[in-house]
Amino acid sequence: MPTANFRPLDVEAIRKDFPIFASTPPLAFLDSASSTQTPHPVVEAMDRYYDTYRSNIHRGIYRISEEATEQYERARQKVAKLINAQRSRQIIFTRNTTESINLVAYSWGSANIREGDEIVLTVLEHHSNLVPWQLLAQRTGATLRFLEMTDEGLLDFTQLRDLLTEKTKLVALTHVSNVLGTITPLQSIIETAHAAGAKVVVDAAQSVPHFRVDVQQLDCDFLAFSGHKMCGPTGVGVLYGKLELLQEMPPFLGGGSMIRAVERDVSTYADLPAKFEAGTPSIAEAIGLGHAVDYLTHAGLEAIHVHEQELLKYAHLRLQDIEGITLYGPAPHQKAGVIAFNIAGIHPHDIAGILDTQGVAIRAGHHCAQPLMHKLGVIATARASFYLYNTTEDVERLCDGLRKAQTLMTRTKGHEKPRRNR
Amino acid sequence: MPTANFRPLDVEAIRKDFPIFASTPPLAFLDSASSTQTPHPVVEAMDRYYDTYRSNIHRGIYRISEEATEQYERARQKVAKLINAQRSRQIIFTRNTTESINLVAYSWGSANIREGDEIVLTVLEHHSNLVPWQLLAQRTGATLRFLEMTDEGLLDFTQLRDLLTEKTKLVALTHVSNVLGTITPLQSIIETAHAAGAKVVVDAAQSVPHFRVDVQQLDCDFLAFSGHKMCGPTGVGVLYGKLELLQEMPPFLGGGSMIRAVERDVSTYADLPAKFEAGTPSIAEAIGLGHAVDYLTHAGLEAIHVHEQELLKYAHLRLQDIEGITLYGPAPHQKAGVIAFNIAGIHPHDIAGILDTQGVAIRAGHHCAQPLMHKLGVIATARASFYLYNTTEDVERLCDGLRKAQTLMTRTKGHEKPRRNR
Amino acid sequence: MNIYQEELLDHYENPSNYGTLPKPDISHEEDNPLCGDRIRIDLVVEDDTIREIRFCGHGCTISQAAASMLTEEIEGKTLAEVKKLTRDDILDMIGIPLGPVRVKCALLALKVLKAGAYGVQGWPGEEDE
Amino acid sequence: MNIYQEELLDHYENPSNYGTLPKPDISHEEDNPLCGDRIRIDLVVEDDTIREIRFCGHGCTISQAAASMLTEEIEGKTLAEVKKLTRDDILDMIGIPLGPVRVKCALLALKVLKAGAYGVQGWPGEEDE
Ligand SMILES: Cc1ncc(COP(=O)(O)O)c(C=O)c1O
Ligand SMILES: Cc1ncc(COP(=O)(O)O)c(C=O)c1O
Repeated sequence: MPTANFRPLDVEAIRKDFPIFASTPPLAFLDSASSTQTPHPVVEAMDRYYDTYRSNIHRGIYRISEEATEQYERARQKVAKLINAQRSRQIIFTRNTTESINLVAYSWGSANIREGDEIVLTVLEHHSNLVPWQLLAQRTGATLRFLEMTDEGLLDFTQLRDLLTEKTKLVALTHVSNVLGTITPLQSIIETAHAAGAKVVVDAAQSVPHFRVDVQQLDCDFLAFSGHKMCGPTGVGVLYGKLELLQEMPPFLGGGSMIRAVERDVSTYADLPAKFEAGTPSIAEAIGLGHAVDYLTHAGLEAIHVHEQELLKYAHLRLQDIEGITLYGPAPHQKAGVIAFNIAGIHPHDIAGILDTQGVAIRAGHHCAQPLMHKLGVIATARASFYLYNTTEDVERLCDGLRKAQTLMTRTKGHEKPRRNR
Repeated sequence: MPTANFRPLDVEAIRKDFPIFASTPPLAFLDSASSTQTPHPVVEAMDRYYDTYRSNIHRGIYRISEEATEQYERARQKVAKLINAQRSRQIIFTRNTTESINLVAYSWGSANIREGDEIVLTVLEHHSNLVPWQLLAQRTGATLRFLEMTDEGLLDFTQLRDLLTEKTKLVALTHVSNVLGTITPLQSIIETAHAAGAKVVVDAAQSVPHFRVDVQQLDCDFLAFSGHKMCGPTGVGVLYGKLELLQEMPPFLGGGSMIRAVERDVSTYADLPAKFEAGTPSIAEAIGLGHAVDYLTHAGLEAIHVHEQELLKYAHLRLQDIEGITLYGPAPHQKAGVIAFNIAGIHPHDIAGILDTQGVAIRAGHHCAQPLMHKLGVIATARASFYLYNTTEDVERLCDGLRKAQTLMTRTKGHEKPRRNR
Repeated sequence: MNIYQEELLDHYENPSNYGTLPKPDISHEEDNPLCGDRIRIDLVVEDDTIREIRFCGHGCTISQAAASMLTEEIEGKTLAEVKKLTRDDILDMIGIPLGPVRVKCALLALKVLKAGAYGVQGWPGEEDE
Repeated sequence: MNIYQEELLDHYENPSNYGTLPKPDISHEEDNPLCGDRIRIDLVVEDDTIREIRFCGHGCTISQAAASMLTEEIEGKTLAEVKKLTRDDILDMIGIPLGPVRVKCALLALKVLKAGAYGVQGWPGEEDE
């Protein structure tokens, strides 16, 4: 319950900023963990760019280009402030979390990882925080090791000290599991990893959008997230890094804007953040992301977190009533607003398909987390996830839809048709 | 003069699609080679995505996600058709030309370039088609060699055969110089390179937006361009590649969507184009680009080319009257709608700054082509460039502005102030 | 119209030709990387004609029902005929409109069958669009 | 207001302290990667105080005039005072509003001076915003 000194969300007012909820009945959109809706002020800010100061940044000596440059850099400042980065040049704009992590794997990884080194991951990781390290390991001869989870879906922190050896150069882990919702004990893990001499990359795709993340307090070395999961547009993501690390790292993508001087055979590279932003960046998208940060900050990240927690508790309660349901992951207070589940005898695809006919949008599949699926012993799950615009009404419609699916899919039980049996 | 069977541009009507030209006097926007304006139908298509079917693609089993997937894939088909690619899966969506070229340099390059190999570039290249190859050469021990240009700013085609040896694995060159406007003799170069056993990467950032490019006719191996230079949004670019090459290439970025199956230590990769589109792509932007292709196709690429040629000839004529002006590059009929120039005694930055006060937007600087600047023996130039929405009126205003700059900057000639002289 | 119509559910719950063959001439298996649905098809082929067929696997209603329908369709057909089957033939069998994700589910069995019929090496790959 | 006002043009056309010093205690040179403007500053320093100063280079009105103004400003100042100069001090000297690209031109001389005064290694780098 909200007791701290913040304004609770005015969900009714918020929903008016999202045209997609204007239909009757409104879409029950429960797939924000995949990509969120985008509020009107964000779309409007991008339209303003396209309609009134459309131009490239950084090199234009005319008014609209200067305006574009200023708005683009202002977005960087807003993002820096959101996660409490010391300097805005520690914010690199990428396409998405995936590119941010690959940037670290290619640039920092190639310069720092050698044959025999070890990289510690967790069983919770999204493919985007796993495959880049597999590729790096293949390029360098390093080895991947995995932190397991307990039966409740929490990371098995006790194992960590055993996993960390003098060979460990890097720990890469998610802040919030996109399947189980598990909030990982990042602070302790980072301290332990640093004590062992390892750097830490945080996949914050599911945390930065939902509660306050402070990179200075966490003391993480790198942190990655996506604009499209936090009310921003598609096409823009963020990499935060510690200043010394980013400064020392070799470039990743080569091209315009990331250079200081280019000779035919060799170039010197620009200062941060330009060094890592080769070519024309996602200008409209970064500006949009800046406005998404404004939007979330105005609503209040504390209020958003509390709202999601309430929905989560409510949903856990209501879903437990559904016959044959299995809920995966820890108890509500240990997780963020994501619920993975299965219903006995119904394939998750069919659950999602039937819910769709009821105007309820959820995800079904492996959620880009196949190692976790193996661990859970399933091939796929259904998943509902919440954001600031969701209501208990959405939860009710989810539950109604699930009951409907059960009725539909079990309607012929016992009417086996021998013609098909051989 | 337009004689072929196409409708000439209705520039008046076209300009109405660009809100930025609605002011009086309208902005004389002469920097489309850097980034073009974006017409209303493109912005509207993206707004429609954000307002009515905002969701992630490929894995959503609900209506709006299916709609997003369909629109995203339809954009791919439109782009494939525009450049006459055999299959739409040969179209990879990236952020921009720069990322497209880096993708080839990392993926194809790492698999195919060895120590001692040679990569042939030209002196015309934009940094985005130079620095990625420098980085590849540094990683592999390959060597870069350069095709020079003649005094008129044309590629010295006679040198090519000498440059191509059995060591040459790759020729990477631009289709149109972003500084001189030079249209390179791509067809002959590709034939010659292929005869020597080299693959060819084409930087088509300045060609695809302005005239019809046919990848099957050219027979190029890879071709890269940017959405933001062709009436599309920022944040999306294209890589085209031959099917066998793309299929054989190892992945570049690792993450969600580009996998077939992920184990803890090793993954198998998805079919094209997904293999090269890790993570959530630029969905709105690709959809916007699809509509930009519609827009350009509807206006007619032949008509656009003829219109730009007319402006170019007109501008050459009028600019030659300006005292002390130097125009760089070949004659109008050998180039695309780009004019680089300098005016004796005025730094290009100052030219651009003064033109800005007159509502004329041009670029000044090295245009991300420092080797070419060295070759021309200058540090920077001014540059005006044209697109379908420009008029002879814009050219007039450019010329008036240049005369104004001359008056301003030479007003104190002969009033030396000894106080400052030491 | 509800996508979970009788016909599909019938095939899902009581699939035709479900199982494996002890000595198949052709056996191929694939999964849909987007969702993990998996199908294996075993064929006994004589004189280029499909004499026996079985499929097994797991997945949603659409992928499993499509596999069941497909096996019914092709029993007794020649491999040449199988190679001519198109995506539209399958979608016609399913008989209800599907979004792009579920289309992939529907086509999984055809993909497996074709890769098997051509031999995975010689298979020309999925048609574009 | 026109950005090419008298004061700036004066400094551009007749720069103060233009040239090089034969035996500088500090000499540093940098360019603006965005446009190729280049400035070198030579200093003779005694008792931590700037006794002589010269700059040379090439570039637009703004970068060259800013360098000229800056050299006038700091002659006779201590290195400690130089280290305290901020971006706003320069923009005040220029006295007219500049967009972000031209701000980089304006600040090039200060950047060169500071990197020289701190020693390039010890230089804390450009301030954020
Ligand atoms: C010839 C050429 N190549 C490459 C690029 C780089 O394009 P982008 O910045 O969109 O990656 C440009 C754009 O300036 C260009 O003109
Ligand atoms: C935990 C986590 N990491 C990484 C990603 C990848 O994000 P993106 O697709 O934006 O690169 C996601 C999104 O699905 C995620 O949930």
